[in-house]
Amino acid sequence: MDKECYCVTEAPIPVDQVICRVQARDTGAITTFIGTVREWTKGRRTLYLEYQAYIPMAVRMLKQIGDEIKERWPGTETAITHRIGRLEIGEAAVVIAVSSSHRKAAYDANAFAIERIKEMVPIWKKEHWEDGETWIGNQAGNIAYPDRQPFSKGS
Amino acid sequence: MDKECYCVTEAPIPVDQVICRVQARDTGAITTFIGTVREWTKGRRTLYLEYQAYIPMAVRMLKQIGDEIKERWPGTETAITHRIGRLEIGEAAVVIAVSSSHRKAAYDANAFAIERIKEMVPIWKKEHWEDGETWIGNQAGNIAYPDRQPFSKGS
Amino acid sequence: MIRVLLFAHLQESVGESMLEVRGDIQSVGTLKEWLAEHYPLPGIRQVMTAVNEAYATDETALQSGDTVAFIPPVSGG
Amino acid sequence: MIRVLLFAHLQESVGESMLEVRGDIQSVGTLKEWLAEHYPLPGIRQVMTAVNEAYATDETALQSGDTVAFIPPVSGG
Repeated sequence: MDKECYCVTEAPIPVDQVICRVQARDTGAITTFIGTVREWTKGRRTLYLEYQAYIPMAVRMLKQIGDEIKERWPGTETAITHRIGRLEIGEAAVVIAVSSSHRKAAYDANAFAIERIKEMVPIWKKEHWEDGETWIGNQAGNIAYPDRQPFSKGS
Repeated sequence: MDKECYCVTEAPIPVDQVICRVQARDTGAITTFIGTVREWTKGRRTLYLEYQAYIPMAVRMLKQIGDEIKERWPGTETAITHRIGRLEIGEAAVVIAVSSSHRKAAYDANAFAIERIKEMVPIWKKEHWEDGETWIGNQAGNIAYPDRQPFSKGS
Repeated sequence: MIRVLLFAHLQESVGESMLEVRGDIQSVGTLKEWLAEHYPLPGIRQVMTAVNEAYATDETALQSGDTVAFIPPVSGG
Repeated sequence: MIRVLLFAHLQESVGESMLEVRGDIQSVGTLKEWLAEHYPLPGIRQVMTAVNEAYATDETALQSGDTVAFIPPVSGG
Protein backbone atom coordinates (compact mmCIF):
# COMPACT_ATOMS: atom_id res chain seq x y z
CA MET A 1 0.00 0.00 0.00
CA ASP A 2 2.95 2.30 0.74
CA LYS A 3 3.95 3.64 -2.62
CA GLU A 4 0.51 4.76 -3.69
CA CYS A 5 -0.35 6.31 -0.34
CA TYR A 6 2.00 9.27 -0.58
CA CYS A 7 1.86 11.25 -3.79
CA VAL A 8 2.83 14.59 -5.24
CA THR A 9 1.01 15.29 -8.47
CA GLU A 10 0.24 18.01 -10.98
CA ALA A 11 -3.25 16.68 -11.64
CA PRO A 12 -6.41 17.55 -9.70
CA ILE A 13 -6.65 15.29 -6.65
CA PRO A 14 -9.40 12.65 -6.76
CA VAL A 15 -10.61 12.71 -3.14
CA ASP A 16 -12.40 9.37 -3.49
CA GLN A 17 -9.19 7.66 -4.56
CA VAL A 18 -7.26 8.98 -1.58
CA ILE A 19 -10.04 7.71 0.69
CA CYS A 20 -10.03 4.29 -1.01
CA ARG A 21 -6.40 3.77 -0.15
CA VAL A 22 -7.06 3.78 3.60
CA GLN A 23 -10.14 1.57 3.64
CA ALA A 24 -9.93 -1.83 5.30
CA ARG A 25 -12.42 -4.29 6.78
CA ASP A 26 -11.70 -3.16 10.33
CA THR A 27 -12.12 0.52 9.46
CA GLY A 28 -14.90 2.20 11.40
CA ALA A 29 -13.95 5.82 10.80
CA ILE A 30 -12.25 7.73 8.03
CA THR A 31 -11.39 11.40 8.33
CA THR A 32 -10.24 13.51 5.45
CA PHE A 33 -8.75 16.96 5.34
CA ILE A 34 -8.87 18.94 2.13
CA GLY A 35 -6.83 22.13 1.96
CA THR A 36 -8.33 24.37 -0.70
CA VAL A 37 -7.26 27.59 -2.36
CA ARG A 38 -9.00 30.51 -0.67
CA GLU A 39 -9.78 33.68 -2.56
CA TRP A 40 -9.42 36.16 0.29
CA THR A 41 -6.72 36.24 2.98
CA LYS A 42 -6.91 39.14 5.42
CA GLY A 43 -8.60 41.37 2.88
CA ARG A 44 -6.15 40.54 0.10
CA ARG A 45 -7.38 38.80 -3.02
CA THR A 46 -5.62 35.75 -4.43
CA LEU A 47 -5.90 35.16 -8.18
CA TYR A 48 -4.27 31.72 -8.16
CA LEU A 49 -1.48 29.79 -6.44
CA GLU A 50 1.58 28.05 -7.71
CA TYR A 51 3.06 25.15 -5.76
CA GLN A 52 6.54 23.77 -6.22
CA ALA A 53 8.02 20.70 -4.54
CA TYR A 54 11.26 18.85 -4.16
CA ILE A 55 9.26 15.87 -5.28
CA PRO A 56 11.25 12.78 -4.23
CA MET A 57 12.03 14.24 -0.82
CA ALA A 58 8.46 15.47 -0.37
CA VAL A 59 7.12 11.98 -1.03
CA ARG A 60 9.66 10.59 1.40
CA MET A 61 8.64 13.09 4.09
CA LEU A 62 4.93 12.36 3.53
CA LYS A 63 5.70 8.70 4.08
CA GLN A 64 7.64 9.60 7.21
CA ILE A 65 4.56 11.42 8.52
CA GLY A 66 2.52 8.28 7.84
CA ASP A 67 5.06 6.25 9.81
CA GLU A 68 4.97 8.70 12.71
CA ILE A 69 1.18 8.43 12.73
CA LYS A 70 1.26 4.64 12.73
CA GLU A 71 3.59 4.71 15.71
CA ARG A 72 1.47 7.19 17.69
CA TRP A 73 -1.93 5.77 16.67
CA PRO A 74 -1.46 2.05 16.04
CA GLY A 75 -3.93 0.53 13.61
CA THR A 76 -4.42 3.69 11.57
CA GLU A 77 -3.77 3.94 7.84
CA THR A 78 -2.81 7.24 6.22
CA ALA A 79 -2.78 8.47 2.63
CA ILE A 80 -1.69 11.93 1.55
CA THR A 81 -1.69 13.51 -1.88
CA HIS A 82 -0.28 16.99 -2.45
CA ARG A 83 -0.80 18.84 -5.68
CA ILE A 84 1.75 21.13 -7.32
CA GLY A 85 1.70 23.51 -10.26
CA ARG A 86 -0.94 26.17 -10.83
CA LEU A 87 -4.06 25.94 -8.68
CA GLU A 88 -7.20 27.99 -9.10
CA ILE A 89 -9.51 29.27 -6.34
CA GLY A 90 -11.41 26.41 -4.71
CA GLU A 91 -9.11 23.66 -5.93
CA ALA A 92 -7.62 21.18 -3.47
CA ALA A 93 -3.92 21.56 -2.73
CA VAL A 94 -3.72 18.67 -0.31
CA VAL A 95 -5.92 15.73 0.66
CA ILE A 96 -5.20 13.69 3.79
CA ALA A 97 -7.19 10.56 4.62
CA VAL A 98 -6.80 8.60 7.84
CA SER A 99 -8.69 5.45 8.72
CA SER A 100 -9.01 3.88 12.12
CA SER A 101 -11.28 1.48 13.92
CA HIS A 102 -12.40 4.37 16.14
CA ARG A 103 -13.00 7.99 15.38
CA LYS A 104 -10.89 9.86 17.91
CA ALA A 105 -7.62 8.51 16.47
CA ALA A 106 -8.81 9.32 12.96
CA TYR A 107 -9.41 12.98 13.85
CA ASP A 108 -6.26 13.41 15.92
CA ALA A 109 -3.94 11.71 13.44
CA ASN A 110 -5.38 13.74 10.58
CA ALA A 111 -4.81 17.06 12.39
CA PHE A 112 -1.28 15.91 13.23
CA ALA A 113 -0.59 15.17 9.56
CA ILE A 114 -1.46 18.65 8.30
CA GLU A 115 0.64 20.27 11.04
CA ARG A 116 3.64 18.13 10.11
CA ILE A 117 3.19 18.87 6.41
CA LYS A 118 3.28 22.59 7.09
CA GLU A 119 6.38 22.10 9.23
CA MET A 120 8.65 19.89 7.24
CA VAL A 121 7.59 18.74 3.78
CA PRO A 122 9.61 20.53 1.05
CA ILE A 123 6.72 22.15 -0.80
CA TRP A 124 6.43 25.87 -1.47
CA LYS A 125 3.51 28.07 -2.33
CA LYS A 126 3.68 31.21 -4.42
CA GLU A 127 0.71 33.51 -3.95
CA HIS A 128 -0.34 35.40 -7.02
CA TRP A 129 -2.22 38.35 -5.55
CA GLU A 130 -4.19 40.92 -7.41
CA ASP A 131 -1.30 43.30 -6.70
CA GLY A 132 1.84 41.16 -6.88
CA GLU A 133 3.32 37.78 -6.12
CA THR A 134 5.38 36.20 -3.32
CA TRP A 135 6.77 32.90 -2.25
CA ILE A 136 5.22 32.19 1.13
CA GLY A 137 7.45 31.17 4.06
CA ASN A 138 6.55 28.88 6.90
CA GLN A 139 2.85 29.37 7.44
CA ALA A 140 3.04 28.75 11.13
CA GLY A 141 4.49 32.24 11.10
CA ASN A 142 5.42 32.19 14.75
CA ILE A 143 8.13 29.65 14.07
CA ALA A 144 11.48 31.39 13.85
CA TYR A 145 12.87 29.48 10.94
CA PRO A 146 15.52 28.10 10.68
CA ASP A 147 16.08 27.58 14.42
CA ARG A 148 13.25 25.10 14.55
CA GLN A 149 14.55 22.01 12.89
CA PRO A 150 12.01 20.12 10.84
CA PHE A 151 13.19 16.83 12.29
CA SER A 152 11.05 14.36 14.10
CA LYS A 153 12.48 12.39 16.97
CA GLY A 154 14.95 9.79 15.84
CA SER A 155 15.47 11.17 12.38
CA MET B 1 -28.22 25.42 0.45
CA ASP B 2 -30.15 24.17 3.49
CA LYS B 3 -32.42 21.51 2.11
CA GLU B 4 -29.76 19.56 0.26
CA CYS B 5 -27.26 19.75 3.10
CA TYR B 6 -29.05 17.38 5.45
CA CYS B 7 -30.15 14.08 3.98
CA VAL B 8 -31.24 10.61 4.98
CA THR B 9 -31.05 8.21 2.06
CA GLU B 10 -31.20 4.52 1.16
CA ALA B 11 -28.61 4.93 -1.60
CA PRO B 12 -24.83 4.70 -1.20
CA ILE B 13 -23.50 8.10 -0.15
CA PRO B 14 -21.48 9.97 -2.78
CA VAL B 15 -18.74 11.53 -0.65
CA ASP B 16 -17.78 14.01 -3.36
CA GLN B 17 -21.29 15.38 -3.47
CA VAL B 18 -21.43 15.93 0.27
CA ILE B 19 -18.11 17.77 0.03
CA CYS B 20 -19.35 19.91 -2.87
CA ARG B 21 -22.20 21.24 -0.78
CA VAL B 22 -19.87 22.98 1.67
CA GLN B 23 -17.44 24.51 -0.80
CA ALA B 24 -17.30 28.28 -1.13
CA ARG B 25 -14.76 30.79 -2.40
CA ASP B 26 -13.59 31.64 1.11
CA THR B 27 -13.14 27.99 2.08
CA GLY B 28 -9.58 27.11 3.03
CA ALA B 29 -10.23 23.82 4.79
CA ILE B 30 -12.76 21.04 4.46
CA THR B 31 -12.89 18.13 6.86
CA THR B 32 -14.96 15.06 6.29
CA PHE B 33 -15.89 12.22 8.57
CA ILE B 34 -17.00 8.91 7.10
CA GLY B 35 -18.45 6.35 9.47
CA THR B 36 -18.09 2.92 7.89
CA VAL B 37 -19.39 -0.53 8.72
CA ARG B 38 -16.69 -2.44 10.58
CA GLU B 39 -16.49 -6.20 10.35
CA TRP B 40 -15.14 -6.92 13.84
CA THR B 41 -16.26 -5.34 17.11
CA LYS B 42 -14.58 -6.69 20.23
CA GLY B 43 -13.97 -10.08 18.68
CA ARG B 44 -17.51 -10.41 17.35
CA ARG B 45 -18.12 -10.57 13.63
CA THR B 46 -20.71 -8.37 11.92
CA LEU B 47 -22.28 -9.71 8.72
CA TYR B 48 -24.15 -6.53 7.83
CA LEU B 49 -26.04 -3.66 9.45
CA GLU B 50 -29.53 -2.38 9.08
CA TYR B 51 -30.32 1.26 9.82
CA GLN B 52 -33.76 2.67 10.42
CA ALA B 53 -34.67 6.34 10.86
CA TYR B 54 -37.58 8.53 11.76
CA ILE B 55 -36.74 10.32 8.54
CA PRO B 56 -38.39 13.75 8.75
CA MET B 57 -37.30 14.24 12.34
CA ALA B 58 -33.80 12.93 11.62
CA VAL B 59 -33.39 15.47 8.81
CA ARG B 60 -34.67 18.18 11.13
CA MET B 61 -32.20 17.18 13.86
CA LEU B 62 -29.30 17.07 11.36
CA LYS B 63 -30.20 20.60 10.35
CA GLN B 64 -30.33 21.60 14.01
CA ILE B 65 -26.79 20.26 14.43
CA GLY B 66 -25.73 22.37 11.46
CA ASP B 67 -27.30 25.42 13.12
CA GLU B 68 -25.56 24.68 16.41
CA ILE B 69 -22.26 24.45 14.52
CA LYS B 70 -22.82 27.74 12.74
CA GLU B 71 -23.47 29.41 16.06
CA ARG B 72 -20.37 27.95 17.73
CA TRP B 73 -18.05 28.25 14.73
CA PRO B 74 -19.22 31.23 12.66
CA GLY B 75 -18.39 31.05 8.98
CA THR B 76 -18.50 27.26 8.76
CA GLU B 77 -20.76 25.32 6.42
CA THR B 78 -21.94 21.80 7.27
CA ALA B 79 -23.47 19.01 5.21
CA ILE B 80 -24.47 15.63 6.61
CA THR B 81 -25.87 12.58 4.83
CA HIS B 82 -26.90 9.49 6.76
CA ARG B 83 -27.70 6.27 5.02
CA ILE B 84 -30.40 3.81 6.10
CA GLY B 85 -31.42 0.30 5.06
CA ARG B 86 -29.03 -2.60 4.71
CA LEU B 87 -25.32 -1.75 4.73
CA GLU B 88 -22.49 -4.14 3.95
CA ILE B 89 -19.04 -4.21 5.54
CA GLY B 90 -16.98 -1.20 4.46
CA GLU B 91 -19.93 0.90 3.31
CA ALA B 92 -20.42 4.43 4.61
CA ALA B 93 -23.26 4.94 7.08
CA VAL B 94 -22.69 8.64 7.55
CA VAL B 95 -20.69 11.36 5.82
CA ILE B 96 -20.13 14.74 7.49
CA ALA B 97 -18.42 17.58 5.66
CA VAL B 98 -17.51 20.89 7.28
CA SER B 99 -15.84 23.80 5.52
CA SER B 100 -14.20 26.77 7.13
CA SER B 101 -11.68 29.42 6.24
CA HIS B 102 -9.30 27.86 8.77
CA ARG B 103 -8.65 24.27 9.68
CA LYS B 104 -9.09 24.17 13.45
CA ALA B 105 -12.78 25.06 13.25
CA ALA B 106 -13.28 22.50 10.48
CA TYR B 107 -11.87 19.68 12.64
CA ASP B 108 -13.61 20.73 15.86
CA ALA B 109 -17.01 21.29 14.28
CA ASN B 110 -16.82 17.96 12.47
CA ALA B 111 -16.05 16.04 15.67
CA PHE B 112 -18.90 17.90 17.39
CA ALA B 113 -21.31 16.84 14.62
CA ILE B 114 -20.68 13.11 14.97
CA GLU B 115 -21.04 13.31 18.77
CA ARG B 116 -24.37 15.11 18.43
CA ILE B 117 -25.60 12.61 15.84
CA LYS B 118 -24.89 9.74 18.19
CA GLU B 119 -26.67 11.60 20.98
CA MET B 120 -29.87 12.84 19.49
CA VAL B 121 -30.69 12.02 15.89
CA PRO B 122 -33.49 9.41 15.67
CA ILE B 123 -31.61 6.74 13.74
CA TRP B 124 -31.19 3.15 14.91
CA LYS B 125 -28.74 0.46 13.97
CA LYS B 126 -29.44 -3.24 14.03
CA GLU B 127 -26.32 -5.39 14.12
CA HIS B 128 -26.59 -8.65 12.28
CA TRP B 129 -23.86 -10.71 13.93
CA GLU B 130 -22.65 -14.10 12.89
CA ASP B 131 -24.55 -15.43 15.92
CA GLY B 132 -27.67 -13.28 16.20
CA GLU B 133 -29.05 -9.79 15.79
CA THR B 134 -29.78 -6.81 18.07
CA TRP B 135 -30.94 -3.25 17.90
CA ILE B 136 -28.09 -1.21 19.35
CA GLY B 137 -28.81 1.40 22.03
CA ASN B 138 -26.99 4.63 22.63
CA GLN B 139 -23.43 3.98 21.55
CA ALA B 140 -21.97 6.30 24.10
CA GLY B 141 -22.80 3.42 26.40
CA ASN B 142 -21.94 5.32 29.53
CA ILE B 143 -24.98 7.53 29.08
CA ALA B 144 -27.78 6.31 31.33
CA TYR B 145 -30.60 6.76 28.91
CA PRO B 146 -33.24 8.16 29.31
CA ASP B 147 -32.01 10.51 32.05
CA ARG B 148 -29.81 12.33 29.62
CA GLN B 149 -32.16 14.36 27.48
CA PRO B 150 -31.13 14.70 23.88
CA PHE B 151 -32.00 18.37 23.92
CA SER B 152 -29.67 21.13 23.01
CA LYS B 153 -29.93 24.43 24.80
CA GLY B 154 -33.02 26.34 23.90
CA SER B 155 -34.88 23.48 22.32
CA MET C 1 -57.01 10.65 16.74
CA ILE C 2 -53.35 10.48 17.63
CA ARG C 3 -50.84 8.82 15.34
CA VAL C 4 -48.16 6.80 17.12
CA LEU C 5 -44.88 5.89 15.40
CA LEU C 6 -42.77 2.99 16.58
CA PHE C 7 -39.15 2.23 15.66
CA ALA C 8 -36.45 -0.35 16.19
CA HIS C 9 -37.29 -2.98 18.84
CA LEU C 10 -40.56 -1.24 19.75
CA GLN C 11 -41.74 -1.69 16.18
CA GLU C 12 -40.73 -5.34 16.20
CA SER C 13 -42.33 -5.94 19.57
CA VAL C 14 -45.72 -4.62 18.44
CA GLY C 15 -45.39 -5.81 14.85
CA GLU C 16 -46.52 -2.42 13.54
CA SER C 17 -44.70 0.78 12.66
CA MET C 18 -47.78 2.93 13.20
CA LEU C 19 -50.80 2.89 15.51
CA GLU C 20 -53.80 5.16 15.60
CA VAL C 21 -55.13 5.92 19.07
CA ARG C 22 -58.55 7.42 19.72
CA GLY C 23 -60.06 8.41 23.04
CA ASP C 24 -59.31 10.66 25.97
CA ILE C 25 -55.56 11.17 25.64
CA GLN C 26 -54.47 14.43 27.30
CA SER C 27 -50.68 14.13 27.40
CA VAL C 28 -47.70 12.03 26.44
CA GLY C 29 -47.84 10.46 29.91
CA THR C 30 -51.49 9.41 29.45
CA LEU C 31 -50.68 7.98 26.04
CA LYS C 32 -47.82 5.93 27.47
CA GLU C 33 -50.14 4.50 30.16
CA TRP C 34 -52.74 3.62 27.59
CA LEU C 35 -50.19 1.94 25.27
CA ALA C 36 -48.60 -0.02 28.11
CA GLU C 37 -52.04 -1.50 28.88
CA HIS C 38 -52.94 -2.40 25.32
CA TYR C 39 -49.65 -3.39 23.64
CA PRO C 40 -46.57 -5.43 24.47
CA LEU C 41 -44.60 -2.28 25.29
CA PRO C 42 -43.51 -2.80 28.91
CA GLY C 43 -40.60 -0.32 28.73
CA ILE C 44 -42.59 2.43 27.03
CA ARG C 45 -42.81 4.61 30.16
CA GLN C 46 -39.05 5.20 30.06
CA VAL C 47 -38.70 5.87 26.35
CA MET C 48 -37.99 9.32 24.89
CA THR C 49 -40.86 10.85 22.99
CA ALA C 50 -41.20 13.28 20.13
CA VAL C 51 -44.41 15.14 19.37
CA ASN C 52 -44.64 16.41 15.81
CA GLU C 53 -40.92 15.80 15.30
CA ALA C 54 -39.70 17.67 18.37
CA TYR C 55 -38.52 16.07 21.60
CA ALA C 56 -41.20 16.24 24.31
CA THR C 57 -41.77 15.23 27.94
CA ASP C 58 -44.49 13.20 29.63
CA GLU C 59 -46.22 16.47 30.52
CA THR C 60 -46.48 17.62 26.91
CA ALA C 61 -50.16 18.06 26.03
CA LEU C 62 -51.58 16.20 23.06
CA GLN C 63 -54.45 16.96 20.77
CA SER C 64 -56.13 15.14 17.96
CA GLY C 65 -53.97 15.15 14.85
CA ASP C 66 -50.66 15.04 16.70
CA THR C 67 -48.00 12.54 15.70
CA VAL C 68 -46.20 10.97 18.63
CA ALA C 69 -43.00 9.03 18.01
CA PHE C 70 -41.25 6.90 20.60
CA ILE C 71 -37.50 7.22 20.30
CA PRO C 72 -35.49 4.36 21.82
CA PRO C 73 -31.84 5.16 22.55
CA VAL C 74 -30.44 6.22 19.19
CA SER C 75 -27.50 4.52 17.50
CA GLY C 76 -26.84 6.42 14.30
CA GLY C 77 -23.42 7.42 13.01
CA MET D 1 30.88 16.93 -8.38
CA ILE D 2 28.04 17.97 -6.11
CA ARG D 3 24.57 18.61 -7.48
CA VAL D 4 22.81 21.57 -5.88
CA LEU D 5 19.01 21.96 -6.10
CA LEU D 6 17.33 25.33 -5.66
CA PHE D 7 13.64 26.00 -5.04
CA ALA D 8 11.18 28.85 -4.66
CA HIS D 9 12.81 32.30 -4.35
CA LEU D 10 16.33 30.81 -4.34
CA GLN D 11 15.66 29.31 -7.74
CA GLU D 12 14.31 32.62 -9.05
CA SER D 13 17.21 34.55 -7.57
CA VAL D 14 19.82 32.42 -9.35
CA GLY D 15 17.72 31.74 -12.43
CA GLU D 16 18.54 28.03 -12.28
CA SER D 17 16.93 25.08 -10.52
CA MET D 18 20.17 23.06 -10.51
CA LEU D 19 23.87 23.83 -10.21
CA GLU D 20 26.86 21.53 -10.41
CA VAL D 21 29.72 22.37 -8.09
CA ARG D 22 33.20 20.93 -8.45
CA GLY D 23 36.19 21.47 -6.21
CA ASP D 24 37.17 21.05 -2.58
CA ILE D 25 33.79 20.94 -0.84
CA GLN D 26 34.01 19.09 2.49
CA SER D 27 30.71 19.88 4.14
CA VAL D 28 27.37 21.62 3.79
CA GLY D 29 28.91 24.65 5.54
CA THR D 30 31.76 24.85 3.01
CA LEU D 31 29.29 24.54 0.14
CA LYS D 32 27.19 27.41 1.52
CA GLU D 33 30.28 29.65 1.75
CA TRP D 34 31.25 28.82 -1.78
CA LEU D 35 27.75 29.47 -3.14
CA ALA D 36 27.41 32.76 -1.25
CA GLU D 37 30.59 33.94 -2.97
CA HIS D 38 29.63 32.89 -6.48
CA TYR D 39 25.85 33.38 -6.70
CA PRO D 40 23.26 35.93 -5.64
CA LEU D 41 22.31 33.86 -2.58
CA PRO D 42 22.97 36.17 0.35
CA GLY D 43 20.64 34.34 2.76
CA ILE D 44 21.94 30.89 1.91
CA ARG D 45 23.85 30.49 5.21
CA GLN D 46 20.57 30.43 7.15
CA VAL D 47 18.65 28.09 4.86
CA MET D 48 17.80 24.48 5.79
CA THR D 49 19.63 21.87 3.79
CA ALA D 50 18.91 18.33 2.70
CA VAL D 51 21.60 15.93 1.57
CA ASN D 52 20.32 13.10 -0.59
CA GLU D 53 16.74 13.86 0.45
CA ALA D 54 17.34 13.88 4.20
CA TYR D 55 17.61 16.99 6.37
CA ALA D 56 21.22 17.80 7.23
CA THR D 57 23.27 20.36 9.18
CA ASP D 58 26.19 22.58 8.22
CA GLU D 59 28.52 19.94 9.67
CA THR D 60 27.22 17.17 7.41
CA ALA D 61 30.09 15.88 5.27
CA LEU D 62 29.74 15.86 1.51
CA GLN D 63 31.29 13.73 -1.15
CA SER D 64 31.24 13.72 -4.90
CA GLY D 65 27.91 12.48 -6.21
CA ASP D 66 25.83 13.92 -3.36
CA THR D 67 22.73 15.93 -4.08
CA VAL D 68 22.31 18.95 -1.85
CA ALA D 69 18.98 20.75 -1.77
CA PHE D 70 18.37 24.08 -0.09
CA ILE D 71 14.99 24.16 1.58
CA PRO D 72 13.55 27.62 2.24
CA PRO D 73 10.80 27.76 4.86
CA VAL D 74 8.15 25.40 3.53
CA SER D 75 4.57 26.42 2.82
CA GLY D 76 2.76 23.32 1.67
CA GLY D 77 -0.69 22.26 2.81
